[in-house]
Amino acid sequence: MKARVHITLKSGVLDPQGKAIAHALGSLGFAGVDDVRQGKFIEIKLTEQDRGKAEAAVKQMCEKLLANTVIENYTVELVG
Amino acid sequence: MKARVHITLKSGVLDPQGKAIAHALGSLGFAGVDDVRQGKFIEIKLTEQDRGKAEAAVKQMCEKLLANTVIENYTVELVG
Amino acid sequence: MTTTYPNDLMGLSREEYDRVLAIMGREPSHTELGIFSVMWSEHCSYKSSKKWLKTLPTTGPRVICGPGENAGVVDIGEGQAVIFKMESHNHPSYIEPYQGAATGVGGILRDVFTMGARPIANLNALRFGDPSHPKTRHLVAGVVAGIGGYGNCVGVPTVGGETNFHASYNGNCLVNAMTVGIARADRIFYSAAAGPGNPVVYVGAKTGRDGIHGATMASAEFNEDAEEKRPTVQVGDPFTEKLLIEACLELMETDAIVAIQDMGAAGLTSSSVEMAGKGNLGIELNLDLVPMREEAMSAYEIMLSESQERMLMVLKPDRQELAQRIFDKYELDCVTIGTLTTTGRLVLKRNGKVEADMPVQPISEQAPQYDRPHMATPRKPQIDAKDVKAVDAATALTKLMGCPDLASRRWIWEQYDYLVRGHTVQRPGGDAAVVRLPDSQKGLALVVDCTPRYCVADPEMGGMQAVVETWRNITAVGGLPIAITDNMNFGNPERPEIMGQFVGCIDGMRRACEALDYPVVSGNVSLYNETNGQAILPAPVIGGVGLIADIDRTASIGFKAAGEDIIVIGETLGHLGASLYLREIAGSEDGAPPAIDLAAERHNGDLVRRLITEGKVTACHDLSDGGLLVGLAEMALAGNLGAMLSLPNMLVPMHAFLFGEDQGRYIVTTTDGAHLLQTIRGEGIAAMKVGTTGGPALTGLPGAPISLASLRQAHERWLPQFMSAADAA
Amino acid sequence: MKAAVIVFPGSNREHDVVDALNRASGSKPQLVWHGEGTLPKADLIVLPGGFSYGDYLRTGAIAAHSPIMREVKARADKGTPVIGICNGFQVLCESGLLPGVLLRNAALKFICRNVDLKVENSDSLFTRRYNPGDVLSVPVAHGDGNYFADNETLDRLEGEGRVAFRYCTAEGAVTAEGNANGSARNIAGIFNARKNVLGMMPHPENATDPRLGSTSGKPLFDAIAEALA
Ligand SMILES: Nc1ncnc2c1ncn2[C@@H]1O[C@H](COP(=O)(O)OP(=O)(O)O)[C@@H](O)[C@H]1O
Ligand SMILES: [Mg+2]
Repeated sequence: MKARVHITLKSGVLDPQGKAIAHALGSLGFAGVDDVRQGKFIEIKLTEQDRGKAEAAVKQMCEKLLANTVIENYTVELVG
Repeated sequence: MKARVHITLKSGVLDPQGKAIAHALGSLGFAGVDDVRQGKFIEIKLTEQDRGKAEAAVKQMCEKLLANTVIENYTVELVG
Repeated sequence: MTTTYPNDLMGLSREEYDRVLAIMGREPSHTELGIFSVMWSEHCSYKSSKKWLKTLPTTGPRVICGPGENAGVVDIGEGQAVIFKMESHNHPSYIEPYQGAATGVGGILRDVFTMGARPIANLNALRFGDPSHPKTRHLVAGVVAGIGGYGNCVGVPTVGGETNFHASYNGNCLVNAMTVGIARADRIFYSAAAGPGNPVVYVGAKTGRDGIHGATMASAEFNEDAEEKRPTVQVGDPFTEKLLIEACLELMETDAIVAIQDMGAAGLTSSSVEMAGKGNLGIELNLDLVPMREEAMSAYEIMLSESQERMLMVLKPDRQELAQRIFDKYELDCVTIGTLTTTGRLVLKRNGKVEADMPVQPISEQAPQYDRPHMATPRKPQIDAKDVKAVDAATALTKLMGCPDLASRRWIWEQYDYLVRGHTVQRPGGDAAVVRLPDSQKGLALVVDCTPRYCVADPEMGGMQAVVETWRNITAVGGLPIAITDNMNFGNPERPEIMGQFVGCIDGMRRACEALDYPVVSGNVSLYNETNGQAILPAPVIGGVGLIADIDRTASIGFKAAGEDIIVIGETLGHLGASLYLREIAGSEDGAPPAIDLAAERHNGDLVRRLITEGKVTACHDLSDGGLLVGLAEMALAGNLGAMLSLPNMLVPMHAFLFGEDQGRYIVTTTDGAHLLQTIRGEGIAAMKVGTTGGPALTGLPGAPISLASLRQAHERWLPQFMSAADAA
Repeated sequence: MKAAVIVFPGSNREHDVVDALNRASGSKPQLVWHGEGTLPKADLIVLPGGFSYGDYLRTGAIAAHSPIMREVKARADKGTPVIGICNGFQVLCESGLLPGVLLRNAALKFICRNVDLKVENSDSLFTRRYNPGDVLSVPVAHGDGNYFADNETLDRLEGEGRVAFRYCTAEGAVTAEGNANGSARNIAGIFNARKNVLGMMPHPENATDPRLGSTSGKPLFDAIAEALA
């Protein structure tokens, strides 16, 4: 089983990287870029075969380590 | 229109971050984590309304700036 | 009998393949051929350069270990040794600047700590293409971030370096990294294996399919399809390197290690062959035991992988557990993968099958050596200053201080942690970095230098000048230059004019090293730096190390106080050939470079060093790129204090006097100029007073005063402005 | 004084702070490897600078979850002074001992240079040898020093006098120009509510010897040595 975790900054939290990318895209001549936000994408291969258990485990991983819930949101998606 | 871009390391390319995360999950007591790969997730808000044009533009952004195509792959997905 | 050659000779020539057949007495297996191919690559075998490298002076009373080991070792007294080397990562950095530069730093660190040294400083020498070339900005951004990313994380301060721009590097940037470490002189670790039956132990990161054939790639020219040839790029993991440093140094405190060698270019192949070869032994490895991070790797792939952060050791048999315990603490792999044998053969097994069985000695001993045809570079004309456009001093100075080769490198060094470890006495920006030795009044002066425009104009003078400039830079902070490492960056050696540059530079270096008692203790050669037949300006980069007896008796470049006399030591003849003034102001790269009088260099430098250690001068700066006025401006900016100039009678035109690049010169400041002039002249050395410190500007030249503010702006603005478009990339 | 300096895999400024404490107090702090079972008795706990766990995932995140940090929290709760410098500050934030988080520098680049720091509060064990308003020259060396917290937290920190240092200009002006890395309200260092925990991005330990450019950091170590003597 594989989990796909998206970690994104909460709205209102400053995103220096996103801002810089937007700026750089502008100077590269890409017009019409209104906003850029950069987050993380983490893929986890798990031995667990049970979807429910796998999901619960990955959520715990996010709470405990993968996301800093003061500034970040996360979503968990299971594939395979 | 919004684009969701995933940037991941090509297979075979060392992922020190993923390795460290997998290790840390292990020491936090999460068993059954076989592998972790870390990538980037970038959301871009675009003025462009035409799907085809938007997709082409974002792909170009990936080639030119967002992804390091020597070691990274990217996928582009449009929403909204 | 006629030989049938395989379709893919893996970069070997037919003659070289014939030699393989003769050594093997049969056709080599795929793995065996791969091993010959990397071991006989230019990068590993030095087949074009060895003949000439051998002519360099490599011994001296302080030299504990010269070229031939992972790094050079020099005695610095009180039971301590300094260990250092420089290495190039040019090709990888051009393909992937961040990772290429980062892994370059990682590699040179391993060369130094593998010998038992705690790395205490890093330096780097960088050369990029024309600023207007579309790739330049991207390369600068990536290379600098990569060097910082790796060095900052491992906690070794990056204290110095140099950066040039020239169109000849458009398709071939140069990234040379140097590491300096400190060890106990009686605890140096070498790579020669000993003790048949002793275990061969692999430690560090796991092996993947990274950079297979990197050594061969480093020995080939780029052409249009370079993009296609991209092998899997090596990715550095500085965190693992940091642990590897600590684990190795901890194990080195015990008596466990018989021999140790990092896995650099050609990975497990070169480390196992070199260790066994130097010990006159055989080695048998079970490749199934190699820690791997990818599935189904073949013997060939395992042997040729250039995965980073790995080392190979021979341990005493009863110390394996001890090693295991230490590497467990750092959570690194530590696996016995084979044993030393008396057979003199390298035997590799994979999945129960013998994949290679070949004699060790001939791989290195019978490696091809070439005496390539070489053609001397034709002499360039002497340029008469009267034929060079004269521009008013303020305009020329402002332009020079802001030109790509002289503009401030602050944008670069502020991305490097130059302070970690808490011993950096002189930071980037001066003539040489000064690093204090822990628990000691002693210090080291460190510098890298080369002036490629001189080297291309006259290789012999250029090679000599590179050595001399490092010597002068170390002297200018009060250090005693003790030894150098070098990194020879050239084009395709199969072209006689390129080989001629190489031979000329080596000859100049040799003469300088001999005259200055300044031996070469380690180095590296990078050839085939060409794209589409366009060679780089030759760059024999020199890394110099100097000893400082008392860190409270050094000099730095900034003016210290108003009202002090400014004195130029050495002769000013106004040489403009191959100068920056000629290039930036008159638009010509022509002319012979300035000549060097080695006896005068030594005489002048020895005096300057004495004046510094005796506390007779308050600031010191050597004169090089841009000449006298640029040197003065740099001292003024560093001290944030101007000067009133009163130039003596000049025998040469003003622009030649102010911007000529005559060698062997220093500027010093002192509270008692008359007395100092007398002392210097008493030694038979030319000296003149050129002014007095003070005020917010440089005054006394024809025209309006040149304000420090405007000079600072010109000097500081160029690089950040140039790079700002790349900030986010 | 007995100080314990905790060493995580990837810490790299532990010796710098050991030297500074040693010079100030005359006694050499003990280095404690994170994996060693228990934390020894100590009057002061130091989390040094560096790149614990390579700064992978988020700076300080993985170290913050290492078992020894539970012990550090327990001691801090009982009142043992704790100072986290640079990576140590990041670890303190990730572990919840201090509020907020350190984001990537606004200019996105690693930055190593001396910055000017304004002392905001000298009413603590760590800062009592300074006067409020003093301007110090102390080096920074970090890629992720951009302090962030929501406005409510920032207001509370300010209201409770928990801002220790702010980035400023050489003249002491707390302005955008003097802000080295984009930190919210120029914050360079903060205390916990009880003021026995200090986290700061700049490196006072690298500013304790005139030969190395500045002695602005020395009073901090002198104050610690004096208080814990
Ligand atoms: N230009 C040079 N001048 C002097 N010694 C050199 C030079 N180039 C290489 N060497 C020496 O040859 C040996 C092999 O160098 P290299 O292959 O770069 O070592 P490693 O495999 O440890 O990276 C080293 O001892 C190095 O110091
Ligand atoms: Mg080596």
